[in-house]
Amino acid sequence: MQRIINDPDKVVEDMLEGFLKVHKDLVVKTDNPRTIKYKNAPVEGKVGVVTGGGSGHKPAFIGYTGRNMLDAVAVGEVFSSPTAKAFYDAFRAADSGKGVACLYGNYAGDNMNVKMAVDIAEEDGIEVKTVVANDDVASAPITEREKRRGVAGEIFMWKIGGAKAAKGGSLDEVIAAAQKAIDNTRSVGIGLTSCTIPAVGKPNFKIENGTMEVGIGHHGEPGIKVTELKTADEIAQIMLEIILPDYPFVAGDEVAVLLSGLGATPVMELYILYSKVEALLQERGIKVHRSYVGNYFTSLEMMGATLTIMKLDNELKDLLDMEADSIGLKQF
Amino acid sequence: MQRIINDPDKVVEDMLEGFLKVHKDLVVKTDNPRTIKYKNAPVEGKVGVVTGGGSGHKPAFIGYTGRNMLDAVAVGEVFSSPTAKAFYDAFRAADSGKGVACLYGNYAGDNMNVKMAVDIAEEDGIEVKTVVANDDVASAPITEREKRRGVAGEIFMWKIGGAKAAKGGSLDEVIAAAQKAIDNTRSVGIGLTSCTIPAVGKPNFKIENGTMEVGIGHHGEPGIKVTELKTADEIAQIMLEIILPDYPFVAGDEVAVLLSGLGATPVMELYILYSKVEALLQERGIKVHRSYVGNYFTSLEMMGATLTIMKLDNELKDLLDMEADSIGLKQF
Amino acid sequence: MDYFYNNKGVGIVLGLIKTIQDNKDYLSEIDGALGDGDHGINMNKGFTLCKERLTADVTDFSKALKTLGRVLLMEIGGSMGPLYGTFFIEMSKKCADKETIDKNTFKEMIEAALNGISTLGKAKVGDKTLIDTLVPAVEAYNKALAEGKDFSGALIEMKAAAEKGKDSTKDMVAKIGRASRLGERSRGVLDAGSISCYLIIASISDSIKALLES
Amino acid sequence: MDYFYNNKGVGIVLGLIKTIQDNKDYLSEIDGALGDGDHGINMNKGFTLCKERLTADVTDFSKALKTLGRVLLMEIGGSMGPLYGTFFIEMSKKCADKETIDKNTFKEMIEAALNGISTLGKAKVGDKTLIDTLVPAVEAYNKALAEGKDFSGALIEMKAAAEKGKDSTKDMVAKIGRASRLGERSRGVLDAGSISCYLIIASISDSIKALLES
Ligand SMILES: Nc1ncnc2c1ncn2[C@@H]1O[C@H](COP(=O)(O)OP(=O)(O)O)[C@@H](O)[C@H]1O
Ligand SMILES: Nc1ncnc2c1ncn2[C@@H]1O[C@H](COP(=O)(O)OP(=O)(O)O)[C@@H](O)[C@H]1O
Ligand SMILES: [Mg+2]
Ligand SMILES: [Mg+2]
Ligand SMILES: [Mg+2]
Ligand SMILES: [Mg+2]
Repeated sequence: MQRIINDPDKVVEDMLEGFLKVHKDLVVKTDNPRTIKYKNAPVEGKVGVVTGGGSGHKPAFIGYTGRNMLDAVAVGEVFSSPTAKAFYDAFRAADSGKGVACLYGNYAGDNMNVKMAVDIAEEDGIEVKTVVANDDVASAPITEREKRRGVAGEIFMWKIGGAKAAKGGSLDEVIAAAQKAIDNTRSVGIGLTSCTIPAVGKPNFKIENGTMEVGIGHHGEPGIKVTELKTADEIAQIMLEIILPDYPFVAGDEVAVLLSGLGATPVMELYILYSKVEALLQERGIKVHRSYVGNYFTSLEMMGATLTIMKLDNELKDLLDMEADSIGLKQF
Repeated sequence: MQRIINDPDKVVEDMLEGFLKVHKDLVVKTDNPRTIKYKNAPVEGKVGVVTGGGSGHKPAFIGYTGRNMLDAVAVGEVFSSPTAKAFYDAFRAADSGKGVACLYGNYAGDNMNVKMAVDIAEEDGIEVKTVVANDDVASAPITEREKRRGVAGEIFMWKIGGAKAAKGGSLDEVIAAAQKAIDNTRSVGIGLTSCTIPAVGKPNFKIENGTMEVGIGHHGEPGIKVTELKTADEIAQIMLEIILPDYPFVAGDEVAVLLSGLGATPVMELYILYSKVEALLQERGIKVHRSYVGNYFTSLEMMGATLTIMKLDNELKDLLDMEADSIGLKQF
Repeated sequence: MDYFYNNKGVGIVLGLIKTIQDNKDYLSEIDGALGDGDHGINMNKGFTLCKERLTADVTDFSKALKTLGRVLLMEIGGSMGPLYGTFFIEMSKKCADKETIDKNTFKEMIEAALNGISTLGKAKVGDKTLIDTLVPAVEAYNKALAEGKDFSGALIEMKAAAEKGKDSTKDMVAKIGRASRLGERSRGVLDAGSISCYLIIASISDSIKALLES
Repeated sequence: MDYFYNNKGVGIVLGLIKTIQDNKDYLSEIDGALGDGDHGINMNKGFTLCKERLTADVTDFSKALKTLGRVLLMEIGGSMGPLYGTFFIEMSKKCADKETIDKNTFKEMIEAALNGISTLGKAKVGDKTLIDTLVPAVEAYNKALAEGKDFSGALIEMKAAAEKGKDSTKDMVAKIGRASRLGERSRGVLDAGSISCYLIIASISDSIKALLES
């Protein structure tokens, strides 16, 4: 394990210390060491927007804290849900009295911890509503959509929810916009190598050289199938064949595309892959309104990529195009 | 080799295609497929700022094209200098009649290709002056500074030169500012794993598990020594012991710090490392004015990091703080 | 005796903690086959932290259970935090006001624990989770009581059923959690959570039996 | 004959190209020991591209050299582009206006080539670069001419000296380029550029000799 760390059991604490030093102009700590917030949160008169998740996905989750984005984030161990307390403290940090939208991903741990946090918040008079991202097409068939995980599509959900809140939307409006964003979004991942959780010390799954895992999850969860490693053009094709029919996306649609590396894949390759993705979309008459290519939602040092497509309508376009200032997403 | 590519000999072409699609609001192509430019270049009345270098360092080099940053960039093969023609075409693309500052790194190939390009440009009446970055302390002793390579310190050189040009500086003033920036800058890298050039197909050097290469170059050039893999805190100490005495940086100094991952090291670890770097600087009475932590100058999928420190004076502070809009560096 | 004193039961929780600490690597290894290989780490972190919090003023079994549950719930996160956190908090609630704990109190405790964990996690028998250990364990305990067995006897039945339940996960296909993505590939290996649950039940059972016999 | 016709010499360049293509992997492998393992790739790319550019209207040796030099200089980049680009362009300049090329013209050609490459790259003998092949090769050729040897005889001397020069890099410590960082660690392996330079000299020498004898 080639890692630049101190104590493998303390990577999250140590990371947060550095993170808060570097980004003090944008993000500050709260009284809970596992909850951070936008320096101006709670923003007067604005619905609070909150998420939380396991660590190891930089810039997600904490890197999306900022102006017109997330107000507070609960921080978990590597690949492990934050505590109920961290979520609860994020609600407190984000609430200006207008209520809190908790926009998180569909993982068992997150579901349970959010649920308990919402219960406590309710007792305290903080109104919290939730949207659960389930954009990962490969994680369950469409007939069991409630089982699907949230992956990089969460970024679109945060962007839309954050923008709606910034525009003065009520809690219900923010929830509706974020829900629409994720309902309109589909993702699929492909994995080329595994990764090592520092505290575990060895890779917890294996992808043979020369093969790839189609539909891999953000923690290395097995995908739909293992195939030989294809070319970038073929991979683009495979990913779109999984995503496009699932919504479905059709000719005339305008979409936003996010192609995120999983960590160790050189960004050069993401551009190569993107080029074909856009070409194939164009062939089908689907127009790319905005694209994001880079390391937006990683899985430690996995090689591979997640492709995320969100169908846009006028409201979503408007919200997506809005300025945003966060570490992971800056738009002016 | 777990790569998302098509033809390994065409990765740069394929990458550029995707890059230009994604960033069309900022970067456009020129008539030379290996030269790209800021969409508003040449900027009327402004000195042109240009660089060029091998590919595989995303977001460097092309990712620093943009407003108040680079006007045009020559693109080489992976880890290999661009052609003289690409540099020449970058000069043409950037020149508004005020001359061009070519700010590049000290590599044999780049030196030769820039020299030839400058010669041709001169014949055509384009005035070009150069600054050669040599911030990599480990690449030669201080007594042979002319042999030292340029590494991530180039980003500071571009930022400062780009800002000076944007403020209306003359060619000589831009050159002087960029030269001061790099003269005030020192870097050192540590490598934890090697990387594979797509066209070569296998790693061209090896770092044993459990060891690290102190002073590694941006293409895996051997460093000062190979030691056992240390903790993040120890690595911070080692890096600073190489950098600080070389300039030297002393109590009372204000500095900018850039800590870049080499590609595959999870960003989490960079924050862990940064935290100790800042603490050690503070101990010595050195104040961090601005810090940049992330994948700013990578080497394909190498694990490791480069630490870069620039000593600031009022002019440099002013220029560093100026707004900038590029893919790799956005500051508002 | 067919009961034990609440204020003599802190050792039961200490035993639990030691059991988890001793099995840290084993649990992670098992989790590595179907999950992400961190079950031992997650469990160890929570139970070890609890040990630090078990200060001198925690003198009752019920309080020790509450401390453990609270630490898991509040400070551990993941799935195990809320699931086992709820488990121990529910147990503690049912004996908080008792001076002594007999077999009927213990029945209420484990039923509440099972109920809490099921409501929260929504897993069912056959899903290949810790529920496959817990449900048969509680059923066996209740059955033993119905048959007139004493506290110790019922604990023996409970432990044996937990072990069988744990072993039953081997042939199951995971239907919940990350392993469910594996489908048929998840068959043939034990579920990590069903093992930690067995270890917990076995440890509690052994500790109480020792108390009853002392 | 002790000269050959410029318009019969395109094959010399084709032979060069084939030599580099045939040795692509070998050159990269050698470069991998001290450099970044791409020397064969860089060379092969440039020389192969040149082959595509050698259209029907390129009928002279001097024009073929110019095409090769131009392609390397303009389209290859790295160090090899400018260095070998200059090398071939300088060679071509010295025979551009000649109908025939004799041993004295060839002397001017290789001297100009050496001069161009030295001025640009600033490497010296002993730095462990292609200069360690080129300098002795040119010296040996000139010496042979001074001793009154004929064209073929001088070419033989040139090739032999180039080979010795190449072999001499084995015991050197690199002083220039990326390998210089290795210091003492660079001793004991041949320099990749010195090999490609030897292959080029050997190929030219053999091709011209064949022309002279035909
Ligand atoms: N909804 C659930 N109900 C009950 N047990 C569950 C549930 N989800 C997961 N588990 C148990 O959790 C175990 C995994 O725990 P652990 O590895 O610590 O967490 P994670 O899966 O978040 O890495 C599984 O082996 C399974 O027994
Ligand atoms: N300044 C120089 N002068 C002459 N030859 C050089 C010089 N620098 C490097 N070389 C030669 O270049 C060779 C390496 O070429 P290549 O691998 O293609 O380029 P790069 O080093 O950019 O990867 C070395 O083996 C050496 O012989
Ligand atoms: Mg986990
Ligand atoms: Mg090279
Ligand atoms: Mg697990
Ligand atoms: Mg090389």
